[in-house]
Amino acid sequence: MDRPLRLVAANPVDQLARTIEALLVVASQPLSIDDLVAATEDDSERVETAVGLLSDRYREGRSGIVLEQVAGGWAFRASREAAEACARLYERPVEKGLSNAALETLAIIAYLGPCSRPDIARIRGVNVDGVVSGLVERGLIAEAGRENEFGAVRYRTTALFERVFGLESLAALPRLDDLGADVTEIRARLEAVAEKRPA
Amino acid sequence: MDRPLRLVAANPVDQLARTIEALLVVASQPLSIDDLVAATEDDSERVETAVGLLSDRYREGRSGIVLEQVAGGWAFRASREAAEACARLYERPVEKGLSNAALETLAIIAYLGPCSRPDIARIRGVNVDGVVSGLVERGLIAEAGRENEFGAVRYRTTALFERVFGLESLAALPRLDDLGADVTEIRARLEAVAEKRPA
Amino acid sequence: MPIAVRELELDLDAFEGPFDLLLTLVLREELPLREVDLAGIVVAFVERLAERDELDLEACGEFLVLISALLELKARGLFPEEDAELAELEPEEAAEELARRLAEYRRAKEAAAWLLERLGERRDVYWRLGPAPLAPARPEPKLAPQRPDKLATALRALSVEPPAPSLAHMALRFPPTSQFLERWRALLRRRTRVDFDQEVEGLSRVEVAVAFLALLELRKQDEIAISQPAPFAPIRISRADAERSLSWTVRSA
Repeated sequence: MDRPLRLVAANPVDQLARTIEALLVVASQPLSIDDLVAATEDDSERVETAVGLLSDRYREGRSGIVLEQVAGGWAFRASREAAEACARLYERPVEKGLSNAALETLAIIAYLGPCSRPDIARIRGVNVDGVVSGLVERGLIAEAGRENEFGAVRYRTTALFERVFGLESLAALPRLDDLGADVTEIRARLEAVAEKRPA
Repeated sequence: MDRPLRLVAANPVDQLARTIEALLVVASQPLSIDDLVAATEDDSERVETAVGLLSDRYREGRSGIVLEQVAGGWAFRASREAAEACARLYERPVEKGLSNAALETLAIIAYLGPCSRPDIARIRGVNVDGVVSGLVERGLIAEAGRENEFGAVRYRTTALFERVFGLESLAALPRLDDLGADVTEIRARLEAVAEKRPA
Repeated sequence: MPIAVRELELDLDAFEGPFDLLLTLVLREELPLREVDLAGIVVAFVERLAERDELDLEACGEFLVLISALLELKARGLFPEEDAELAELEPEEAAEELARRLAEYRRAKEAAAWLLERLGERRDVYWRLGPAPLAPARPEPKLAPQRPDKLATALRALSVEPPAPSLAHMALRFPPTSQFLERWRALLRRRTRVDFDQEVEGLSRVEVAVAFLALLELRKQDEIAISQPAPFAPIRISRADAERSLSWTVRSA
């Protein structure tokens, strides 16, 4: 006689709800009832009950975490009352300078003209994928076609780059006559040095 | 007369805790107390109290969402209880298939601080170019300037590294002296072996 | 059971006993390294490896570190005047350096083992990678005005010849393994199978050694398969995709 009572007391949907909470906090996309059923290996009716329980627990006014139903399914969001704090969290301070890696990469593209990732990697002596993507994301460089039909994508500096560095055009870059007479010479010199640098 | 009583009942730290919950659920990285202070515009003592409250509410066994202190801040994760369900839904791209070579390289960078590929190669006795670019791709290490103005690029471990290995900070790494013998010890050990051998 | 490299039994002209003891005697300078046949140690190790069905990469790694340290010491002893900076290093200092490096490598290995254990403890911990599904949009990052001469400085720094590498850490100046990695890869793009001895003909000893290290690296990355019917028999290399089934097995003659 004891048993059924204990089962009710433990409320098995509660455990399921905890698992669903966990799945939702790890998700980077909304999860549908089908997703949740597949992950919990439980039946959809119980999953819907558990989600109902959670959307009451995580509701506006009661919790800072709010469970919301959107087109793709269910997802956690920040409560409206925390909107200002979230905006402050996402606000990015104006960056004072660029990392060494970013500066080297920008300098290579600005002085040598459109370059591909392998070109830049050859001169810097390291893989540059991360740095290049970072500069693209910040709008300082942009794609400028391919080396040839099947070649690597090349990058050029943008108008934002010129604005940030206070240049009217790329022709206004400080001169580097000491490194070579023209771009070809400078490039050859940089590549020769790169080969001698420790890996 | 009513008012002060109502304020006490509402427990102002509770409201702050709700805001912090909201910040933590949208953040992409662990948030330090300083981050939380800046976003909530509240004072650090109250923020710490609120975080304490939350880490009790979101703890293993009580909730599917667990608040943990990791990589220099606080972050939500799924409860261990929900690991199986999570495994059905999510990959572990960062730590999946980390080779011994990768772990040794990570260990060297984590312990020695920023170091270059030649530094690592010297200790491991083999070329590490492939291993290092693999770790950069996974986001476990990142560039940290050059050895000197003209030297090799150095690498450091990232916050993601601390998170993957569940470290509060790099200071949480065990002391190397506790792990291995130092020079005199290793010499002594070798000599002891020599003396034990029949001549 | 992994191979205990340090317990490897050696039977050489100048020395008979375990590898561990040989190291000790060398470190205490009771055994002049120039009299030790390092190739003999390699043969003993390879024979030990051959007794097993599968490749013990762990032991190979440890062995390579130890043997290369010995090679380095020996090279230093044989060519003392080759480099002034090298010659300045007393044998005692060199031995100290060897012991230091062995300890350093061992610590790195132990730290790696600790990290692996840690990874195991975190196996059932999941967290979100990437942005939250309903997170507010992130504003564009803003960059303060920058001075253009910083660009010129960055490029100038890249055009300066690096200073001669410091020898303080006793690194042997081997040609980089990467060079040989690329050579092997290029070769194997054109041909599915090559013979090691043929390809390294005419190279210096050091270059042959590095070429071999590059092979091991490619094997480790599963790009190639290596086979050798008996010690000192020709080493054959084939592209892994051409011959997935061929695993590296070394059999004694």
